[in-house]
Amino acid sequence: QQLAPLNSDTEKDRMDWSELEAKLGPFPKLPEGTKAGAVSKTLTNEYWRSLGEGYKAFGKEKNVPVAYQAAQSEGDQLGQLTIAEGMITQGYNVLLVSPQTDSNLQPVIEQAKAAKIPVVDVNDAVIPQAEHYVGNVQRDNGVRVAKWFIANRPQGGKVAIIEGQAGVYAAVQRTEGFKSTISADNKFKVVASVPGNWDRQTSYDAATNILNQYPDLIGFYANNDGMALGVVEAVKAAGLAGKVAVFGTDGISDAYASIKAGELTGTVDSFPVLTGEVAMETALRLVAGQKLPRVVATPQALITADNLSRYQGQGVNVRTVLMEDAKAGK
Amino acid sequence: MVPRLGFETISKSFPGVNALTDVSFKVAPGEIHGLLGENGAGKSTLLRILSGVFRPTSGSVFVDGEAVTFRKPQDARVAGIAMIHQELQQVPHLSVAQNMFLGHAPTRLGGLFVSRSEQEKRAAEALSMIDRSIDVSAPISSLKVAQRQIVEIGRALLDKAKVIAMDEPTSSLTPSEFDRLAEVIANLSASGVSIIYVSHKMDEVFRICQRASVMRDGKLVGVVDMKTASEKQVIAMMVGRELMQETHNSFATDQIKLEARNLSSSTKIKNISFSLHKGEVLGIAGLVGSGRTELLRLIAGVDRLSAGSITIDGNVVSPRNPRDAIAAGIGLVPEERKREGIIPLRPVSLNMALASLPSFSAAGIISNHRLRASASDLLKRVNLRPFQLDRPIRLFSGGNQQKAIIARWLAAKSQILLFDEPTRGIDVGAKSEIYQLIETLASEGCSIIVVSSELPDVIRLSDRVLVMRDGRIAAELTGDQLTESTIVAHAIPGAIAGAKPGLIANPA
Amino acid sequence: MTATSTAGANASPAFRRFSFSLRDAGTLIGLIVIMAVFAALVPGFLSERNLTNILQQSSINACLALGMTLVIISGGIDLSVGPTAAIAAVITATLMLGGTPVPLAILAGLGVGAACGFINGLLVAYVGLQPFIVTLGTLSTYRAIALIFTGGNPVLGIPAGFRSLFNGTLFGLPIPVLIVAAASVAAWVLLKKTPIGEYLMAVGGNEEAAYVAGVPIARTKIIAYVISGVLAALASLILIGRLGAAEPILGNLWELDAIAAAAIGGASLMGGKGSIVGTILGAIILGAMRNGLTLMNVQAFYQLLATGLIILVAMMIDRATRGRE
Amino acid sequence: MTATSTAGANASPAFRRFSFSLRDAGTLIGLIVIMAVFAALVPGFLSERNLTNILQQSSINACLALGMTLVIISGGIDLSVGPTAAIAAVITATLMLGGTPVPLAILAGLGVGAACGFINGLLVAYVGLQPFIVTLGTLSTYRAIALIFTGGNPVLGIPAGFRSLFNGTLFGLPIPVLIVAAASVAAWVLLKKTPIGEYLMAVGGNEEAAYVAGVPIARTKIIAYVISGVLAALASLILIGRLGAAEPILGNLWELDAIAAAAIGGASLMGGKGSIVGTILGAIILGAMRNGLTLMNVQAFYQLLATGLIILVAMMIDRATRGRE
Ligand SMILES: Nc1ncnc2c1ncn2[C@@H]1O[C@H](COP(=O)(O)OP(=O)(O)OP(=O)(O)O)[C@@H](O)[C@H]1O
Ligand SMILES: Nc1ncnc2c1ncn2[C@@H]1O[C@H](COP(=O)(O)OP(=O)(O)OP(=O)(O)O)[C@@H](O)[C@H]1O
Ligand SMILES: [Mg+2]
Ligand SMILES: [Mg+2]
Repeated sequence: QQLAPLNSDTEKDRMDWSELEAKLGPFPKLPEGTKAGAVSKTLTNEYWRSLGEGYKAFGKEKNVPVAYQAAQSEGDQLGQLTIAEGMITQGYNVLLVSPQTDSNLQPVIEQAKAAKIPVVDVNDAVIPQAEHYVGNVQRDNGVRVAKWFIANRPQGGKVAIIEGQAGVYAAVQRTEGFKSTISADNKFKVVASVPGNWDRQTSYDAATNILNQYPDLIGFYANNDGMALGVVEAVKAAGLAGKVAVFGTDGISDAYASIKAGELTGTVDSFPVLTGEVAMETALRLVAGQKLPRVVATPQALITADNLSRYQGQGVNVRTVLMEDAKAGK
Repeated sequence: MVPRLGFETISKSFPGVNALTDVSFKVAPGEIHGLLGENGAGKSTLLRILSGVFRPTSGSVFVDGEAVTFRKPQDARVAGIAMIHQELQQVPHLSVAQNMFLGHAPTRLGGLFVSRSEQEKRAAEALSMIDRSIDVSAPISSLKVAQRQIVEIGRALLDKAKVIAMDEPTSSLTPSEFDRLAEVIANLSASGVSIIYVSHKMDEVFRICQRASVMRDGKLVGVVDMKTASEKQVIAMMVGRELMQETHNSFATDQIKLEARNLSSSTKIKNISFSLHKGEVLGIAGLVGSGRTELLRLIAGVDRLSAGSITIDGNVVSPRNPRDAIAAGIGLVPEERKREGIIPLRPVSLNMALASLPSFSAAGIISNHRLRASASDLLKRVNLRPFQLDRPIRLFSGGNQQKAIIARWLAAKSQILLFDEPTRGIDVGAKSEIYQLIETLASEGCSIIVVSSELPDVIRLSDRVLVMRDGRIAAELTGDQLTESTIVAHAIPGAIAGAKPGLIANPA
Repeated sequence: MTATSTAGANASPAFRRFSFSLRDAGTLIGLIVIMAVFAALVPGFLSERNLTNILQQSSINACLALGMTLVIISGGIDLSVGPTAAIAAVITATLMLGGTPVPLAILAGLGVGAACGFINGLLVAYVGLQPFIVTLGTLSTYRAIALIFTGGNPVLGIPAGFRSLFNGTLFGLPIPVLIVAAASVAAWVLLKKTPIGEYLMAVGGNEEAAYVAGVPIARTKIIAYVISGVLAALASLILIGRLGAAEPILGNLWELDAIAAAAIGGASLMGGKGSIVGTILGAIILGAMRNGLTLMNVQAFYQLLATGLIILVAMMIDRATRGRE
Repeated sequence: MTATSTAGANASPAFRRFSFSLRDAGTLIGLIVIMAVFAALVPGFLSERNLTNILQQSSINACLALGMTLVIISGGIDLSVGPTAAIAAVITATLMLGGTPVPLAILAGLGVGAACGFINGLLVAYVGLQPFIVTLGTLSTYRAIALIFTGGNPVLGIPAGFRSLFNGTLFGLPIPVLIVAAASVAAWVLLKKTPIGEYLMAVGGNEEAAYVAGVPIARTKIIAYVISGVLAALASLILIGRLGAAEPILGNLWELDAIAAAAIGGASLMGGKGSIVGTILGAIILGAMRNGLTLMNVQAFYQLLATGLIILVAMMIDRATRGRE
């Protein structure tokens, strides 16, 4: 019987990561010889490597070997499908997949179902037929940045968006979240929303052009950190450093470094390592036979110079901090 | 009688050139009509208009009294006009039969599939009139130039055309092959097919044509009756002046310039030794396929020697590539101009300078001044026409392209010049110019090897002739021995000494 | 003519007609070497299931590469296959969701592919632009059209009837494999047995000669691009049958794999030369390699390295087996 | 000699020397048309600041396209410019972080670009593989090397000394623009005034004839690829100077833009033909278009559409201005 197409941002059957233990009890015992396979988009982006670290870390803790593979490049849809199909053939007990697009791994869902292997869709692209999804709410990402502007720039002004690759779910949702939230406040005006194609150079050029046209711009929102860092350089080159706020997404280490250096204003960190751990926990609980809601939501937080030390640095345990955040309902 | 074919005030201009101006003449049914003129006179252009490749700028073509307009080659074919193009028009990876039927292959099942068997049968039939040995299912690229030219002729015979235009069909053929063609043409003519025959070989034209139109600089100079006209007269019309009757002058010295010892290649050449003196003109004769081209290519470093050595002025050079050979003073004027000679898009001046660019350069920069001075000088010396140094070489007629290639070696100051069929497709005027040039070069101390299938020319030009057979030197002839009959006797295995070339049956 | 050459002439047609071309044999050797290496390294690589898998995974690239081969033979190149596939996919899917009967929708999809190819062909043949640039331009244009048409969203809910058409097996082989096999046979017949095949070789091999021989140059080129478009559309139908959704960003980078398959199979980008058998083998080489590397759990960066090196090595083996031309 | 042809001979060199080639004039018209359209639609498009901006943004593509033009003229193509740039960038950046003096690190980066080009050249010239396939193979291989070298991470913290070298302005123009202008002049001189330039034309125009005429074929081809590699490295240095970080994924799809610029500028992918002036104009056309579309805030899908259409239209204008050849 067909599942209703998943919308990870709005699905009702959901649970926050912080409730896993509370609702499902301590981590169960796994069948002997359990091994997990994971396929991600690409390893050329730190986000996906960190996610893999999370998988592996949790796997190690529970003594589960984890094979982590990725397509050769972002956008390589069939290559990723080949990899995922190979993993089914090789008899992994559970699969964690981060698809290139919403549908390119659909056959894997079907084949895995036939082979009785649970599949967890982890973040970003959303397979409509996925039975399990772990990830953050993409739309919320843009919303958080918009709220920062509304709170911190009460006088309003012109803002611009640098979008990811045209047509990609995460890019569309993030952009939409930002745009609709900030437009609700009519002191703000989105004067430009142009493609940066996940590319630093393209974003740099686009930002330069926008700044040229709107020297009074107050801020940029970029769909990922790489693009945001390109925008930061453009802002500096235009001599507007400090005057124009720049936000990214993902929370890669370079973004943290840039925030510390006072260049990037902020990033919406979605904590890929923790996400990986949560996803692996979810996957392994499924292997152990537990029943879980369809969506397990992972945390995210807007990181700025003000709160950075809370999330990163000597002796900070992100898991604990985020757990506190979750309790506080942030 | 209504003429089969009529040209009415045909003009054709290309950017910068008037290739044809007001050309008008008629051809009767069954007539074999020669078309004569120097290189660049416009013969090919006229035939290309007839076959629908070009459209005339003005004027009309009449077939059987009716004006026709050919928009594309297909139209001309439908109207019963077949053409043998001057340049081989073939597709390398298709078979002989596929090439011959290109564009109108016999089909079965309602035109859906090519009927390979019929295609090959009919192709073989057409070719058998001239040469039975060609395998019609072999890829065309495996054939030698001469065979490929026969394939082109065979293609024109397939169509049962009313008019066959032949643009230098025999440029790569031997006299015996021409004999076959002459027979075929006579039969066609008898059955009412009109032939337009372009050739620079006067004897051919006189032998087969009834009348001929003579062109010069894109204009028709006159139409002559071959029965009454003399060769000298026709040549005078073509060239606009009388050619001197040349006699052989020898400038050979005792000094040995080049010494070849036991040259062998992995394919054809076996153990060839000879020497070439300073100022000598050494002819090489032989049948097509006897290895003449390959020998020149070995000396010029284009192909690799598998054994043997080449010595120049007492130093062993044995070139491994053309650059070695050029550095040693050797220059090759290749057989297939279009493929091995010219850089089509580049100006004629730079084509000329290609082998000697560093000598026009100072500190790595080409001196435009020096280059132009030299180009102007050398290209004038070879009498390039039109004399436009910046015109891409592909826009020149074949003969003028050849002149530019010869000028290339003059520019490179080559001391040893190798000519492979230097006058193929070249008009009598230019031919005598080139021969004159060869003599002058010899008199200046150059050593020259000439490979040519035109025996009278080889004989007149050479101090000494080597006859090749099957990759070996069959004879070395000098002085009184230098006659067509002795050359042929040595070139053909088992031929009767003293026979005339035209009478020797094709050995195959 | 000497006796030797006559003997050679007699020997050759028989040899040529009943044997595999030498060049294809070279490609086959390449495939065998790769299979042998993986068989030695990966247990189960040669299992029937995995071999079927390789065929299945190669089928989409093979389908595109067939059309690419014809275009390349005609002296062109088609960089726009991916976006062409995307347009065909989203339109077919949208039609089916709108209630169009499956066969009609399929026809429409293939028609869209043909139309995209036709535009490429027109620009190349009649406007006289360079094929690389034309299809570079339509690469962006067609992609944009697919995105605009769908608003960037995937079209979900492909009917089960359609999906089963492309998802089942027949005689123990996945249907896509059979479809592509059928397309290969058709392409082979077209190239080897029909006038159009000769025209394609002629136009790519020597356009001037083809023109003076009366070959319809423009029509021939257009046919090549149209076939390429239709096969791209067919590949997209196979894919959306498997995926159950049609995305406007489908087909990203497909052109490179298809060109690689054709080149490994012996097509010359100078035109006039190429082999259907070789192309299919080339596609399987690429498929087998990806499959093998995945089974060996090779990390993405090293897979990329292997992909690059295998293309180079395949071309070198090829070069060595046929010698300099 | 007739009077007419002599007159022609005298007239033409002067014509050639002091005038712009007809083909380049066509490209210039294309550029002017695009500028005029945007000037009408976008206020401030023609401001000095924005024009400088366009030049600056075109500079990287122009730099690559210069090398691409030389390679294309030699009858080849270089798809590997992006990954070559990436390797050069990450190595230069790593060296600088490791304390290597800036000039040495720059030299090393350019050397790496040269080495990448040299490998391409060797495979094309000596092994005799098709350029498209060689550089398709090295496209993956070099990218993989850049990724493996850095583990996929960007190299951050490019020293300010280096950055200011590429980031400043001189005579009111951004330094990258001046660097690329200098490179263009050098490429123009190379192509028009040196034996190597003529060899490039000859090798691309008719390789066999060039060989017989003693042109060093292999060396000429290798030089083209080496120059392309060095210019790709130079482009990457400009970029990392601007962005302050060297990413292993830098240069994705650069090859397509560079080829588009060269083609718009009149280079023929069949070889033997191309123009440095045209290529630079082509790069500026593409840059002006991106700039204008961004300023007009055109939505992503429509930008893609415009990119595709502009390439097609530019090629058609070009075709119309020079007529069929
Ligand atoms: N496509 C073309 N474009 C420009 N000029 C051309 C073209 N074809 C021929 N010409 C010019 O037209 C003139 C006539 O050339 P054509 O080839 O008809 O001479 P031809 O009499 O056949 O000479 P040949 O004996 O060398 O074959 C020459 O000046 C040639 O350069
Ligand atoms: N590169 C090559 N590889 C293999 N065989 C060759 C090669 N070049 C020539 N041959 C063969 O060597 C033989 C001699 O050919 P060559 O062209 O040297 O003869 P030729 O006497 O110059 O005849 P022609 O008058 O046609 O030029 C022919 O059988 C030809 O097929
Ligand atoms: Mg002619
Ligand atoms: Mg010869």
